[in-house]
Amino acid sequence: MKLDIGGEETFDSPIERVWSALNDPAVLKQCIPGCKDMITQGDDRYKLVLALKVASVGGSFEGEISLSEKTPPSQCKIAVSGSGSLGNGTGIATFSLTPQPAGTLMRYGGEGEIGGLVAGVGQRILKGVAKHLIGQFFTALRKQLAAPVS
Amino acid sequence: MSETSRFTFVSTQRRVREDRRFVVGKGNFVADIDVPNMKHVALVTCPYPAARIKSIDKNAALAMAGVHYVLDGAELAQGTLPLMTGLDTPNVPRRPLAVDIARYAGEWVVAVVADSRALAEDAADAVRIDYEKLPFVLDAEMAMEKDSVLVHQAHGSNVLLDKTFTWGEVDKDFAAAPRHLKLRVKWGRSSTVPIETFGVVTSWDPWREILDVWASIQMPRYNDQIGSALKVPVSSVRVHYDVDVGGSYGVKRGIKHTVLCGYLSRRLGFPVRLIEDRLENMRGGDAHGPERLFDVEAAYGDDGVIHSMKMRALENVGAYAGRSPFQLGKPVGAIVGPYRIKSVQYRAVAVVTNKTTQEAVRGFGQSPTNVAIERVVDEVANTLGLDPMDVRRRNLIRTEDFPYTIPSGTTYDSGDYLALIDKVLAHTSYEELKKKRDALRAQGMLAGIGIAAALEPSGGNATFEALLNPNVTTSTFMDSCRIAVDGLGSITATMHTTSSGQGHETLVGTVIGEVLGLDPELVRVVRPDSLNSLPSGTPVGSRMAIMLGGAAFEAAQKLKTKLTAIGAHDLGIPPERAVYERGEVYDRNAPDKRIKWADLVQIAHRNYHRMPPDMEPGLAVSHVMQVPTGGKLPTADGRVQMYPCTSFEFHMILVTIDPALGRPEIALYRIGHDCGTVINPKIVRGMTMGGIAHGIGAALYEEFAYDPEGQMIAQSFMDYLLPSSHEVPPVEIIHQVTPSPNTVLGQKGSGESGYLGAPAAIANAVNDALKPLGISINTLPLRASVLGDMIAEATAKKAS
Amino acid sequence: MHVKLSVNGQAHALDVEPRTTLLDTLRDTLKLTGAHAGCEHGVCGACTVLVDGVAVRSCLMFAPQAEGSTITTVEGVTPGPGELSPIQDAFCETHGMQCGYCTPAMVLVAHALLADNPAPTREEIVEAISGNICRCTGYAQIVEAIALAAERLRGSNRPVGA
Amino acid sequence: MKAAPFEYSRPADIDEACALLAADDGARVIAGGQTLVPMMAMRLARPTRLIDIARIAELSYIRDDGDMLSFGSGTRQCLMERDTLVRTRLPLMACAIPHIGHAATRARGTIGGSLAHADPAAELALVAVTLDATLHYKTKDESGELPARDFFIGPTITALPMGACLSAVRFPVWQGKVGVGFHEVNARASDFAFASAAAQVELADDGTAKRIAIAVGAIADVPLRLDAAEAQLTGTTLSPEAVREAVRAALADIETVADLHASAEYRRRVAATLAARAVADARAHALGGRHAR
Repeated sequence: MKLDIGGEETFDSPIERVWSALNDPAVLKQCIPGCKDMITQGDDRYKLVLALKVASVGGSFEGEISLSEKTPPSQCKIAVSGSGSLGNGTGIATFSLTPQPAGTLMRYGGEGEIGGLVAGVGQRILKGVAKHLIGQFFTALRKQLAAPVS
Repeated sequence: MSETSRFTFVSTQRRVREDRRFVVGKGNFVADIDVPNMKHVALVTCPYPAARIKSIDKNAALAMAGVHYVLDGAELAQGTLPLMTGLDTPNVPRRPLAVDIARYAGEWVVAVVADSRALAEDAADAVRIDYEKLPFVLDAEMAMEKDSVLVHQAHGSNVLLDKTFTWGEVDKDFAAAPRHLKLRVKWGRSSTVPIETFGVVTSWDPWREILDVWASIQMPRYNDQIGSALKVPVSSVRVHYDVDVGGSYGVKRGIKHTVLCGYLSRRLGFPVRLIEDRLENMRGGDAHGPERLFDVEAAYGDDGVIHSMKMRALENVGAYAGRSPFQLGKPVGAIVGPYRIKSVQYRAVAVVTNKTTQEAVRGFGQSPTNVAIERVVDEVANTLGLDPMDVRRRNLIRTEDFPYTIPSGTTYDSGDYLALIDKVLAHTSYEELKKKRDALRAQGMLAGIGIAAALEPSGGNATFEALLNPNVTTSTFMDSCRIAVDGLGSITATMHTTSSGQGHETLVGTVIGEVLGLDPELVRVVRPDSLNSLPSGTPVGSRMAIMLGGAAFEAAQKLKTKLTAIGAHDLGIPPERAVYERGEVYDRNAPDKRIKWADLVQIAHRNYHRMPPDMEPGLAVSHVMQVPTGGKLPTADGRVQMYPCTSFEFHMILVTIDPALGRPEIALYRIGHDCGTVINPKIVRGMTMGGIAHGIGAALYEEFAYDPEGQMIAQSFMDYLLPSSHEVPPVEIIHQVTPSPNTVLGQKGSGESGYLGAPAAIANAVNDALKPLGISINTLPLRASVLGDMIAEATAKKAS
Repeated sequence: MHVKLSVNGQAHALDVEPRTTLLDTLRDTLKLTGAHAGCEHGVCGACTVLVDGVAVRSCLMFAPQAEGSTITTVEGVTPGPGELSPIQDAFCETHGMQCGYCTPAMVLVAHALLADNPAPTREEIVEAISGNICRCTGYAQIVEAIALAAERLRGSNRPVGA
Repeated sequence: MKAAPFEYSRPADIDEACALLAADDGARVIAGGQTLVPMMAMRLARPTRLIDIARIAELSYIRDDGDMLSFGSGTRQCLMERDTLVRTRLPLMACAIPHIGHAATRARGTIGGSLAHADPAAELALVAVTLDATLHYKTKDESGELPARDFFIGPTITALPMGACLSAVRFPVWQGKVGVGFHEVNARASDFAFASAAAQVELADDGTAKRIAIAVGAIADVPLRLDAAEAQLTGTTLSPEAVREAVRAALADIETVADLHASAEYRRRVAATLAARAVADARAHALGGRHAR
């Protein structure tokens, strides 16, 4: 099934800080729900190992994440794909950052697709769960941004 | 049933002998078969609607304790031949495991063998397959387009079959008719979905060179197909027919499962078992049913008389074709339904798409076709402002018209459609029903009456094969029965196929008992294995009452004749003077001169000197039955006698819909049913009720729905909705018996009854309910949400 | 792991993996094959058995969860070799089945219902079997079987299950 | 469909259960298992350990606490279904329970299990939100409670902290002229609802609504209270037009979900209808009628 991904998030941090966080594999690893490992494969390309868990539902995934079409510090495209015991998924989203008086506004939009087992038996709740996972990502990102720069 | 007096046992309310073992849980289902040292198979399926298999990493799975083997499609293809298909489509090969390319989400790619099913599933999880996603097509009309993605590149097109038949002067009749209408009807992809999934156990004995097969099967020529695909003589395949099948209604055809297991057990040297789990069954069991798009045109007069019809039926068969495209062929034998339509043009199109493969479903394409026909009849009435009941009366074939030959060449055997309709209406007044409907409407409910008249062609032959594939020359389709009386006089009859709930043992016992005038309970009925069997089909095509019943009848007649001859000889009278009655033979002229059963048996078994000269000793007879009226191939213009018998059913129902919710509820259900002589009333009633329930499912709830990305999203019973006891209303059946002249007892088929008219009646009722809003729907299943949205929109439009 | 089960009045001490369902334990370990797997996700009801007298889906219970409970399967309500309970006999009388796959579960549901409610209405019977899918019969003859059994049991003074 | 391997523990009390939960972050509590086991069978859920709380006696009770009715989290739905206290003091729950699955699943399913799985269509979750139930939990180190409105976060997602086990659920009992209404629509009687609605009202002596709670389920990620409608209708006579208007307005901006069985628009529209019907039933019930199931 297809998922529309899109929304707006605001951050207290300045645009450069948000930009660098989003381009930092160490930060991404902390923010991507269930991310166990992120192994660099090339420029802005990483292998992902996920152990995803939402309430009782969970499974392991292997996949890839890549960043492209970068226009620092405001625009970038993120592509994620993975497959595992629960099924498979891909997602491509573009985000743009705009400086705000008290931080940064992020607009993002794109499309995801989920197939395999969860699509076959769990469509009823899949969108809600996906939304929650995206929310988790931003919650974690905020936490990372709030942490002192290492 | 006024005809019962003709019979002693037939048509009487007798118990069904199979039931005793089922109520105590002692059925012999395939999952109950326990073969020593048996291992278990689980499957790895493709998650994408189309994908190239780039690599398969089996190492992690093979390294697990208790795992014996991981089989891929390439190896299996080396060792086996492709599965049999019906059409000549050599570039659309079908195999148990995908080779190079997987063509639907859920297709089997790898089979894992382990000590237990749980371990096999653990190992299946550990198999890593690298795929390259490929473009796919799901929609049948899109698949027909020239620039469509191809499901099978080598075939060059997605069209497997596109054949147009013209029977009669269609153009002339259309030109002459003052009125025409066009209608598009969609039948959603559903199936029979038995509660028992498909299962198979195979065991190869290399010293005897025999493959033993126990399967939950309902498949003609099953052993032939196993032998062919595994490249062993069919005499090396021993299919055990004494396996109880937990429901089938057409779909239990697991040939791919069997070839897979047969290969594995030969390769590995131990028995293997594959019992589909529900997910495997739903997505990759290749047991989906028709998904059909009808475009129908009718030419008719101001009086509602339909003169001619054009129908295009477009079938989305899924990724591979077994026999499923033939489901476009069977309806040719009843293409005008119960109506006197003079001419017909029929275009049958089958396309492949990236969906799960289909199998035969109850009615073999007839029920969807009946929806199309019956919707057209209702629309004819609508356009003329006539009552649909009146329009039917004007078009129905009359009893004096029988035998009646329809434009496509089949002769309907017998019927009295109007009489049965009158019986139903005498039971439940149509005028009262209309008043009830109108009263509900006055209270703000949507309410509609649905009527449907439908035929059940029965006694199945395979003529549709030759009709759709001229290279097929199959013209016979047999069933057999053997009767042996042992040395102490007990009777044992054999039947030579599995059974899936139709009560065949009871059928055989009843018919033999009737002919021999002996209590049917005295007749033991067994099912030997395929190596001990006479040629037989299976309970497909609503044929067993006619074919197995016929074979049992004829075999019993042979036995009776032999007993009479023995008796006459022993009594020293000419055979024509001897009378057989209830196991004894007496002299017509001196009824006290009689010889008893035990003595007849004694003579046949041990006193050859008292036998008529040259007569075989013993009391063993058999009969191989050919389909009555069968045996001819189609003419050049595609006319052919299809099934020998046509049962008739007339449904009249009342449906209510709360306009705010859109959920249809069946408030009243009446059916008139005529399947000729009823052999066992309890069985026929059950079949009809079950068929109606199945029809309710297809009309309202059941669909193997796909999302636009090619995922089948009704894989569990939480999304594929089978009717429960709440969804099936009380049904009253009004019986009529119009015997068939083509069968031994006047019987016709009833295995598909109810199902053939229920969806049409429901579709008509829902449309009648929607009529005051000026809207209509011709897409099944009729989901509450879709109806609710339509009703809301129409209501808003009306208000504004 | 070690699990003690009481099935049809007999105590069993078994060694099973915790993940083994009660259904698989009954079928594979105890060879009580009257309970059937239909969907294995708790919808079809073919696996129904009685746990402490109440109809329960045995596919939705792992064997260790059943420890200490009294389990009754269709084999346990069958009076003896070749004998039928009044409920089983009523199913035969009305032909409340076809393929027989859902039948043992239906019989058990009927036993539980009639033990609780000796004179159920049609609606109560329909409700009681609504969790058990039968694909063959359209339910009419099953409902009739249970009503017939109830009627006969009321007239016989015989306790349900005897 | 065989579950992935796991370990099994049957703790004697909730403290032991919490200790076991804390020791293994792959562990899950199982009570009736009617939601969890199907997920395990499909291998959507793969807990490393099941902690079976079904036999913990201290978790199975229905207790009258005066202005509250308290349930142990492990109380089975079939016991609630037959309980006189539930029928007399929480008639809304009594209306809702027969809609949960089938008798055979209610025989095993528990109140805590249903709530913890947070299915957006779950009847008990809807009742908990309607009545402002409080969910009590324990972890290895602490006890806590969450109001139902904060407990449900998304489909299958709750605010329950890691390692927590629900211990009790407490429902306020309304006094006075109280009436309830519960409606749901689904394809088949026992399926997950497309939309559901619950209402409870307390009428003043003059027949106006002194207090009213309305909530809808199955249409969004969590059960939703229709606060705006409640505010609007309090103090009124609950005329059908006013109720219809109020619930429709309250649902207008809610993002509803769509699936194979029901469109988002259908859910919004039908939820409004059901909510209005539930309020009408509640009013009639409070005026002395029987509550409809």
